[in-house]
Amino acid sequence: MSDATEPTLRTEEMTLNMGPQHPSTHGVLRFVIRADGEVMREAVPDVGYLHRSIEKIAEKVGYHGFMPYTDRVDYVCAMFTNQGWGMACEKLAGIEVPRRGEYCRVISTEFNRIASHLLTVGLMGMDIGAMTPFLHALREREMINDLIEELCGARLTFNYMRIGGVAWDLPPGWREKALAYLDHLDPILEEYNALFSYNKICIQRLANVAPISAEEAINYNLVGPNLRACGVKWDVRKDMAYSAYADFEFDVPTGRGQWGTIGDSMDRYMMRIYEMKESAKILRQALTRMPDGPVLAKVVRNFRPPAGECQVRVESARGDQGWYVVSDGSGYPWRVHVRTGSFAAMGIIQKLSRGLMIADLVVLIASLDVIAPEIDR
Amino acid sequence: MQNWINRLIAAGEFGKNPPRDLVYAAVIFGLSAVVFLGVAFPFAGIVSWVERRVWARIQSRVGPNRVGPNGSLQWLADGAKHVLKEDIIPDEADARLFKLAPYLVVLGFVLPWAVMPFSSALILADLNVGVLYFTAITALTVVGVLMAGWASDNKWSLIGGIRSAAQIISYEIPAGMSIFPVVLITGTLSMQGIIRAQEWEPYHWFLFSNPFCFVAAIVLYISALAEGNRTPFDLPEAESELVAGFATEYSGMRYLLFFFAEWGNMFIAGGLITTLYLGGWQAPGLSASPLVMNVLQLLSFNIKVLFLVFTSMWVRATLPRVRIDQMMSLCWKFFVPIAFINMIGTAVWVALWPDGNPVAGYVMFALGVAIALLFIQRVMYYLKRSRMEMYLHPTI
Amino acid sequence: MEPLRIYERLKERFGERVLETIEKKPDPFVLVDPDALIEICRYLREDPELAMDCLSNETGVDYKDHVEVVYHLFSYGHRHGAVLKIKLPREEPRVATVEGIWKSANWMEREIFDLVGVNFEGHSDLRRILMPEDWPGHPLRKDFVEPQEYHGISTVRESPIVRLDSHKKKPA
Amino acid sequence: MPLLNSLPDYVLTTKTDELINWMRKSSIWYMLFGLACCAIELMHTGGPRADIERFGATPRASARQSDLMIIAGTLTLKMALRTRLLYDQMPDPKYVISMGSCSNCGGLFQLAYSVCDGVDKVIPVDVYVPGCPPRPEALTEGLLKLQEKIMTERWLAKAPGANGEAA
Repeated sequence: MSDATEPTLRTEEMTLNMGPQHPSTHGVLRFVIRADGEVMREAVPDVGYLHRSIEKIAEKVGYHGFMPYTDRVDYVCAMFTNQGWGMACEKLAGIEVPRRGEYCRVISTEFNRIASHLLTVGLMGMDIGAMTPFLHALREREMINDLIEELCGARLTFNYMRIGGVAWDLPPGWREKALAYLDHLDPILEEYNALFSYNKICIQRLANVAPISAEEAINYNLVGPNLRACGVKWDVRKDMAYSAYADFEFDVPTGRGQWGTIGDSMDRYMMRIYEMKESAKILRQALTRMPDGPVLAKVVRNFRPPAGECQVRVESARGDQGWYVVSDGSGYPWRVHVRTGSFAAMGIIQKLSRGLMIADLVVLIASLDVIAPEIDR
Repeated sequence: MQNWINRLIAAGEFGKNPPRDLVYAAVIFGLSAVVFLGVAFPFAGIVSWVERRVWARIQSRVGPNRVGPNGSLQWLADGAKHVLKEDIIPDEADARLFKLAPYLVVLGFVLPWAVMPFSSALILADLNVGVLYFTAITALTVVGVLMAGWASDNKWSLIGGIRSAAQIISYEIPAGMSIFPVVLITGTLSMQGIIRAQEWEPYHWFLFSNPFCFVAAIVLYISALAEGNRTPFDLPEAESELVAGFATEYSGMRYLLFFFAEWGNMFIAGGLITTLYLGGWQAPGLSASPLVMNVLQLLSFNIKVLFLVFTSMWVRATLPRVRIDQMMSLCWKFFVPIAFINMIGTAVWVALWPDGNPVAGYVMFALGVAIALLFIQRVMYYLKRSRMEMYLHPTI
Repeated sequence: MEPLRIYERLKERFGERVLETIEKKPDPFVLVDPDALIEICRYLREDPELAMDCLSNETGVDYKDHVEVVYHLFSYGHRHGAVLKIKLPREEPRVATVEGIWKSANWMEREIFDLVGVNFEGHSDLRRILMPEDWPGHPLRKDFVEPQEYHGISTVRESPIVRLDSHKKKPA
Repeated sequence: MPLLNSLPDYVLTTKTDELINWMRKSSIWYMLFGLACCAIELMHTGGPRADIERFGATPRASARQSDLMIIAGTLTLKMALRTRLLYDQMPDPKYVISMGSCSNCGGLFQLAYSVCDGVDKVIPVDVYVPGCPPRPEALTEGLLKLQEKIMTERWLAKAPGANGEAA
């Protein structure tokens, strides 16, 4: 059955299964890849391997009891999910958080943002074959973990915030340690750049891989660093200033495409490095301008917000996190939904993967910074 | 050893009495096996331990340090564990090829030891086509790797195998071309002959004999990294992309063979470069006793080789991995033309100065030292700064 | 533009098909006719003064007598947002997909289909997303009962205290 | 599993066992199998401060080459079937450490509809490490406990209680 139009050398498509256990899928994701040799036709994501029904549990455990579960929505930066849940409940019940409480929130979340971004850039290193940047990032993370552990007693799942503020004030001497760490961070980031970010091979691997245009990013609802890398100057902290962010001066870095096109993987990667620097800036201001006062507003133990619904948006390390809470006036929320950055980012992978190489898919996943629990919840 | 066998043959012992000759042959084979197992595998194992320790140090960790003094017997535990582990042959695999593949890889790793010139006397067989034999035998690895990738019936393995084949065959060309300058200068293919044409002083090494050789040595080193599947060219076993590449389905003893071949190949590639460009076993003539001289030569050779091995570990711990198309374009667009230019340039050089240009050696050596010093200065800068920061930090 | 102002505009434009505006604090929302959803969404996106270019959230809520689908829209150009809601019957809820207007709806609608059980007509790839393909029911429905067993794995775990007690009782 | 239960114990067999066990415990290669929150602590355990490679434990990406499976995190029902498959792919002798409350018993997520309450419903577990998530030090302790357990195994010598009349 030879057709004149048919090419003489026919290649067969190969279907590859990547995951759920695969070193570079950052948790348990699965991709079904249709590939022609090294070039992919399409990578279809299959998620849900870490669906822990957190939204359903919220309906069973009540408002205060749900706080530890929010840690598990995004374990790499659990402070933000804590804060999102706290803010949603406060908005429903109209609770005002004390000024010092807001500052504590800002400080803890910004430290957590640095820790999260360190892991992201480190994992990017690991995914393209450089183990050393990853382990150096872990080394820096350990120090932040120490600081946060001193603050709230946990290294990873903090449960630090409460509805109406935070659980504990800063311990004595913590401020100085935190400031000393920030002095340590800046040269380390420079060293990190010299080791990895500005490495020629790294730039070659990342630049021009899977660029996203600004319209496409908005259409697919990309958020946070991924959106900013496409050149959209939008940061919830700046544009819809919540908590105490209106008090601080910081820049919103956007992708400029100095290594390739705007919105490519290199831009998305560098966005994390820039944001760490901005976070350090915010932290310095917050730590020096800390007001006095209580950290926790008076909230009844039997918390029953009036019936109603609200959505709050928090700028987490993985971008704008939307907490949608419906209350029916009882002690248990009627419905909780959290819209996360990774979920949206996963949706775009299928489209971006067309025509990429298998090695680029790994870069794409790492640069979008997807985390399995945030997708599946 | 070669001399000993030659003597046996010359004495007319062979061929007289077939049954006894078989015994002799068996003894010789047995001895070679002992030599290979006793030299090649421990070398590979120790290199693997050194690699893990060096790597850990660069990553500010400790590395294996519980088994034996400083963990130096780690490779023995790893090896013995793998021997005793279950050996799985997947149902869908092509069992015969699956079993054969590791042996081919090991063959490609063990046979080059026959022409490895450890000192003026310590060489199993000083073939007059030593270099040719070397390049031919090491290419056996690619057959094994491709076979492993195909027979595993796992698509990740297949991609790994194909990548490896493409990579090794491509980089054979610049590697082979980079051997030619030395052959042109010396006019011999024997390993010992090439070493004897150099002297122990660095400026008499072929590395510095002319600018083309200098570039050729670097091309050869990078090609050797690529042929040994080392970072930044470790695409065939790219952990984050292909799980474990061609070795994904291998377990137990068979995986161990791949594992040791990988580290052994580093030593072998180092040995080739040392022989060709770094003066081989040449050592300063401190003593007239041949025994002492041989020990010195052994030290000299091993230090040079281990330095190259250490450099490749360093590179591995620092650099990310390139993509397959970038790797190919690096080979075909840059290395192959450069290697050809080196070859032609050296030919012209040899035509101009048949006995070598003495001034060039000193000038190139000075240049090399300058480059090394610049590099060390840069390393020291970062080393000092990061040390200082770590020390000042309150929470560590 | 304030959300309430947007809802007024919608009411002016679509009249009857915008059912009611609920000005409850903290987030007011507008209830629209499911049949007119696509038209309203297209208007919201394409009107230059509204330009809701981002569907920031879409989720389903089960209220024992009906199911609601909530659309949180946002405009990056004008920095304003709106909340749209549709009411659907609890048995076999169906609504047209907004995937053609906002691409991000693709995965969110798959999630709603999976967890709440709303069918989106015209969706390009309506499969279960989080739960396994062979999972019974829609977990975020209020009347969902957890199955006792999945592929031979029991989903109940007896309390270790019960086991300890039974051990104590045995000799007696 | 005792191989030669019919023979009496000799010094040779027990010493060989010790040697085998010592080699096995000194080179436990674990599979990179991060499921949830504990995966981050698992990374930290391999990281600079709690460097688990000191004990000869290195991460491997392929199940075929690993001796130890660290179940780090919540095991959902969808993943449970895969975990079983991966466990079957590992060559003997293989060990499992259940890391964290979720994989020990379901932990916080016992309330959930989609979570397998405890990994021991799917595969046998050697060491349970409590915590949510356990600190890297706790996981290191778990590894040391596993090493102790490996040292008590009998391969050639009689297993205790495996004499002829024991039944």
